[in-house]
Amino acid sequence: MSDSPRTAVSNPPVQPMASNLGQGDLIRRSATDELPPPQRQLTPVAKLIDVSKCIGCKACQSACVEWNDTTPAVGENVGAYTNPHDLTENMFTLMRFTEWVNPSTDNLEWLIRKDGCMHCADPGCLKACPAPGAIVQYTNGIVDFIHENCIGCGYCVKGCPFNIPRISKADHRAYKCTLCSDRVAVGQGPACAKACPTQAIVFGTKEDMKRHAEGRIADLKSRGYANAGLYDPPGVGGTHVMYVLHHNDQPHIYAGLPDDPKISAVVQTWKGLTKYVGLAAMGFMAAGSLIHGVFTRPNRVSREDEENAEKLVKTGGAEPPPPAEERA
Amino acid sequence: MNMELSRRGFLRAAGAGVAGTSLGAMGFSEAEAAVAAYVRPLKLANTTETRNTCPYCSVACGIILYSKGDVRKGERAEIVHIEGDADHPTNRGTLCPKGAALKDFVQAPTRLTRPMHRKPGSDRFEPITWDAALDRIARLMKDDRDANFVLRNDAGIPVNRWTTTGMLAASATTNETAWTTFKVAKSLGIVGFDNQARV
Amino acid sequence: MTNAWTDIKNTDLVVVMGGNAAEAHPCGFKWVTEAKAQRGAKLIVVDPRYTRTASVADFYAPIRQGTDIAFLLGVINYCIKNDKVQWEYTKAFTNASYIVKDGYAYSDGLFTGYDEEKRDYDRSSWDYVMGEDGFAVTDPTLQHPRCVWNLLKEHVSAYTPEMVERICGTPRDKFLRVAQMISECSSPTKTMTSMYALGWTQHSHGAQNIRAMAMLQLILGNIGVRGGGMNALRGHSNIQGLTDLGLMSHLLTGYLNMPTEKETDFETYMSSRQFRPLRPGQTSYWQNYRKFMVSFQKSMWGDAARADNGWAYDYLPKLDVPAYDVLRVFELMNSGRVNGYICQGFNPVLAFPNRGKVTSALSKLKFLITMDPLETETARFWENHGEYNDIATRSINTEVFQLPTTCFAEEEGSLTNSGRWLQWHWQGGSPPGEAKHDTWIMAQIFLRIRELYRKEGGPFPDPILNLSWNYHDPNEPEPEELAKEINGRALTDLRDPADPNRVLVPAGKLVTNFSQLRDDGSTACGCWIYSGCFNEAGNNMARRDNHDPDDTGAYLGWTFAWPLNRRTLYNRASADLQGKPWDPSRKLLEWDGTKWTGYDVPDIAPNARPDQVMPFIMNQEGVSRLFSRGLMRDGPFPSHMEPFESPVANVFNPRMRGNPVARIFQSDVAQFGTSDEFPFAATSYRLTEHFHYWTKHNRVNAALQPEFFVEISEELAALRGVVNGGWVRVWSKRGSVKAKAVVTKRIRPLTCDGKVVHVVGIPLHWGFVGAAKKGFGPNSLSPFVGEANIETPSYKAFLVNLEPTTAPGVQS
Amino acid sequence: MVERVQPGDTLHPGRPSTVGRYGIGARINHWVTAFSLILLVLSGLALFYPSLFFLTGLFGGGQNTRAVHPWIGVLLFISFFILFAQLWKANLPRRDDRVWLSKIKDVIAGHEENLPELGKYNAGQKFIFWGMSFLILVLIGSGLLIWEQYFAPYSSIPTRRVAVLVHAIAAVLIICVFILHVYAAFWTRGTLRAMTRGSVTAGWAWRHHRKWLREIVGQRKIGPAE
Repeated sequence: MSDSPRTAVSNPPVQPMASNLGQGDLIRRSATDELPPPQRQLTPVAKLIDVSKCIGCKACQSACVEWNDTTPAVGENVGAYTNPHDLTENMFTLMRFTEWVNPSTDNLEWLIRKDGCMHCADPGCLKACPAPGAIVQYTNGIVDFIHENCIGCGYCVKGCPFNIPRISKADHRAYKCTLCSDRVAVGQGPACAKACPTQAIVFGTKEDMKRHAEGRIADLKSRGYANAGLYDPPGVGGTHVMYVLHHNDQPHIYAGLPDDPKISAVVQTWKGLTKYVGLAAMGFMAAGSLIHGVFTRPNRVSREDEENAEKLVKTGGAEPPPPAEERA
Repeated sequence: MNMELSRRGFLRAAGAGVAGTSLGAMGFSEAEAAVAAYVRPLKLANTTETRNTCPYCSVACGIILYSKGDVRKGERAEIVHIEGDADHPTNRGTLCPKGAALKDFVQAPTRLTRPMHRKPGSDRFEPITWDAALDRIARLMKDDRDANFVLRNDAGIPVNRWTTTGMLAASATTNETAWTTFKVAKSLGIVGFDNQARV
Repeated sequence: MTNAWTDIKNTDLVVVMGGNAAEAHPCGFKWVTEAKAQRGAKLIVVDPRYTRTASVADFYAPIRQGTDIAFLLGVINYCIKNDKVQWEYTKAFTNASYIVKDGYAYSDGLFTGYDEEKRDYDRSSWDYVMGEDGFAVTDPTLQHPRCVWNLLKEHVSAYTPEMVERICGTPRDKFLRVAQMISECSSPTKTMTSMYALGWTQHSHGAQNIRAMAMLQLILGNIGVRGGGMNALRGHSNIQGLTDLGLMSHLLTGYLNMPTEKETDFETYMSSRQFRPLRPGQTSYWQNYRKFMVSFQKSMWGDAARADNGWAYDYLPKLDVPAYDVLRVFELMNSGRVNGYICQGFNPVLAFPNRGKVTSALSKLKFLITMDPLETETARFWENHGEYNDIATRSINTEVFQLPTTCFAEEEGSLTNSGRWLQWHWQGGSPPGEAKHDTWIMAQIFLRIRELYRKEGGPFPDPILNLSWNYHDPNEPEPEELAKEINGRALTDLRDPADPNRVLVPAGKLVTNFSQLRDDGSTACGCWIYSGCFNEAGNNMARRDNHDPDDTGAYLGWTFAWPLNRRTLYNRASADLQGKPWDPSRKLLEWDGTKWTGYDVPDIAPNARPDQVMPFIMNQEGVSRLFSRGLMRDGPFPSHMEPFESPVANVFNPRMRGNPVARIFQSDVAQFGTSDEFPFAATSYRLTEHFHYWTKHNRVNAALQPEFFVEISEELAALRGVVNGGWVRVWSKRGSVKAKAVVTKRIRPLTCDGKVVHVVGIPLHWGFVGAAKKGFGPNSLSPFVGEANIETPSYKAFLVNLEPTTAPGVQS
Repeated sequence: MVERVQPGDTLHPGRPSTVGRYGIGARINHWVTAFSLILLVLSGLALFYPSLFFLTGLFGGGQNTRAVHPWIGVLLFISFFILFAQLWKANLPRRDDRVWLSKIKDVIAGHEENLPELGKYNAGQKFIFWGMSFLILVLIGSGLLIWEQYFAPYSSIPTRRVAVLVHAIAAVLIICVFILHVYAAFWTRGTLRAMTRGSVTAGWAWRHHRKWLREIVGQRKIGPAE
């Protein structure tokens, strides 16, 4: 039986429904060392973006804005189709257009990639975040920002290997794609996936998405894209937003998609080694002083010192003679 | 380490219950206040669904209007969200960038809300009541028809056409509206009658 | 569209030419990507630009705008030369075997009978040889030198790959690749679909563009089959509906024609509409014309339409010209011969060519009435917006009424999509402020005028006073009662002709469909092709059963498709002369020995024998026309014609400018530019982020594509010193605009007839009101000339010049 | 020759005699710097160690902490470098410093008698002075780079990643220096009054900075008795 158009399975409910994602579904929580283990394991979900099916219509951007009630500004044309020109706190996803001439065929290929949060299995933003509970990861793989807890420090920006989070100048909180956690929580797919006219964006369990991708990749190979493949970068433990690329051997041609993304070593050091060495150093310093204080008498001015001083004051500096070192 | 513990730990280290109280006075409990992690509640809860069709291109995608209030119950209804209808055979719930943003067409700041009138030579629109506008329009149209209606051509054949007033019909109106418009325009004898089909 | 959007998934090859489906119809285009993903279908795009559609195509070939006929005749030539023809289909279902009169000939780019003075053809010789039996003479063996097939073969022989490259600028190898891929679809088990739009219609030879592809589809046997057809994507949500309902100067509802002065009375009018079959045993369905016409008159004027007054024939205006199309009306307006104008949901200031002329014409009106949910440039044409609308407000004496209407979300009714589906929708929101339904406004205007005629009298008030207006609330007719009026009802008991005692439809009841209409005044029907949309079974347009047995894509239970809920036109052609499907895996209909059965409503009498009655029942021939006789003004076959403004001369006849029979007004001739003054070939188009001039009012779409721009190649940018994202001035003989420059690899210069042709792309979504940045449209530049047969303005091919400039300065 | 005595270092004969060490301005700057540093340490640690995040409560929550930390940094930078301008000359290294360092064991053990006579500052104090100066420069520099609210757009993300690491390391070091400084001040009794009252006893000066005392006396810089 053929795989019919992967559109929304159903329309969203209008009756009140309890959210299916809560505290008990957290597998990671920013700046929280001892998180109680999740009460259950949800099936990992994923959004699959088939770049070879994408027509760059921006329905995903439109649907994202409408669903999340954001207000991207009306900018200007700077000689490109990419509008707004970058992700913003009001634009969680963005079509990035690249005109690429394939050196092997000399044919123009218009590479259009939907940029946005990749929902890494090992999220750099969450690792970098200093605010407890500002970034959470659910057992289904969704990485979500809890704005109430965000302090706007921008550490997530430095932690992210894909340059996704944006800090709002208005409320100083970080924003990015939530994978429509509020829709997923009631059994719906993300707004962008529902809207996508050609179903280049599909959503489901990560397993299904991988299977669907296999079919797409086979089709692409049959059309001469020998290097077609699935982008699910292991460097970040895999992602819950994956791409089907016709040229999976060179992801960077798709508007700088990282070839092998991983959390920067610098960030790792900062959040790892530095913490412990730092703690040790400061501890050593404090302890050292304490011990010294205990084992050596305080350095007091002696009566002798005072008398010598008073003498000196009276004699106006004639006596006593300067010490040996000075003469030598 | 749990927040509560770490805090007590600190207070002991600081060795001052005093510190405790003074810190509390400085909104110390804030850090614990915002620990709850939760997703946004579904905004469509308790809205009314209405099946409609996208008014843009002629693919005619099925859409669902989500409104606060129900016109069928005689209530005032405000559209709060519009989304593709997954039951529709053609679009299967999908929408293009225009269809997906239909709510902002309905709520556009440049939606017209009252009849306006521009007097000859004026540099502005001024509000006018429906009655005044319609009476004036009827008068202008009848006077023009009376003055310029062609009853017969040179050969004396009845031709009954009105060429001095024309009309363009909207190809985004419903068939029912179009039929009404058709009846009015053709019965008045208007021949300069067209729609977007040519454009 | 001959087929439905959902049927495209059944195709093997999609040819997008004269359109940009992915850009303009993304959700319909879904079925192309489905066909690719599920059937392994291929997608070909032939376009001057590498479009969004091209970005997912299997093969892209460039072409110079306005030269599609040469390309398509080239493909037909290739198919004939390489014997890639669906012979059985072509012989049986087209007029290939018909013998053509001796008078007919073609040379130097012109057909016989051309009169340069009249800019028209004497078409009498473009016809079949008729036999004594009164039927057209045919030669099924196709041996006769004057049979259509041999004339076609000869006609297209000039369009060799070399000639195609010379005219279209399409590299020979790319053309051959496309021709080869298309020709594969001559197999009965391979189908191709053609998806086109305004890229074909908006030329002075638009209809012939489409005919050329239709002919190709016919010889490949792709009309009437699943995954095939000629699919006009169409623009607005109800453009199909308004055309079906005849809201045009030369039409009545259901493609009945407005009378002309020559048709002095009803019988004269009918005499030229007998539609006698041209071959034995053929249906020629238009023989029922009289039934539809009489029923239409009855629905308009009820009892006032009687046999003794020719069914109120005189109530209809008679045309002295082929049509008072928009171009003619604005020409008249500009010469001061139009006083009043009503724009219902229409924005001519941005929609019609030669904006300067349009604005000057509107300025000469006594009164202008606009009805729209949104602000329009037209309602404010008199308002000065600096460079964007530099106009002397005080000097304009037009009285303007701007009437606020509801939008889709605030009204109920049906829209007809390009697949001919009449889909009912419901009201979900309350109108803002004092906004009113268009129906209410039209009713108010009518009732007030009728009242004035009752009181004051006036010239020929009869059609107004007698217009049937029996609505529950005359002030605002309800959608459902209007729909019933369109469907039609019995005025007296309709009895079975075979058995007079049997009442088929009791008086007052709705007719089931147009088969029950009569020409004796006993039935009324607003629009015969829509009959069946709302009958005693209820509102069929509101049906929502989306089951699709065997995944054919037919969805017979979903809303209503005209005619008779038929989803694929000419569907009988999906089976051979024995009634067996050409492709069993794509069965649509099948002859079971006594009747037609299958997935769709047969487009033929259910008991019409496959070996006797041919599929194209709307034609007198019963077959389709490769040779269209005298039915089109500009030729029985398509032939290469250049745009009126072309960078190169017509290779067949350098003296010939544009379409030799297209109407040109004297005042516009002076406004045609030449390639030495305007070296670049411009074309206009839509962007996926916007819909015409509506979505610029919408903050979301305004953010997705904020500002007016033009697209040019890197080569042209270098030539003119234009930087990407910088300002350029683009001007034609008719106007000048300023735009941001998008310098792209997606447009490449073409070499035509040895000359380098640079293409300038101009999208059409900006104006001076709304949320997006102020801007201009291509209609400030495009020429005021229409298509030879139906006067569609030529937006797709004209000449401009271009230079770097600075940002527009706005005074107000 | 390097100046050992600074303007304002004056002798006040009396019982006991005292020596002015810091003017009022210097003392204010010192304490502003000191308190800024303490606040920076608290807010900084809160944003560095999750287990200390609750410290943001001291500043009225995470958002406020994030907002105020950089401003305090700017304040510290300004106040410290006014101090720097006043003290840098007296902190230039001298030959004595090497001798002093070579006898560091005696320093730690408090055997002052074995140490050379010193000017206004000993090598330890100089180390703290220059250490602070250097680290504060590093902190303000890296701090500006990662000041999201105003300076994010002016550097690349990789640069900011390095900056945030450098900032953390520098912070750890300055805290160590700070601990040393505070402890030394406590351990060396009679020192604190230099930063409170601004003067030290002649005896204290004789014990720790004899050469400095001699010079003051030698130059007859006598102020009013206390």
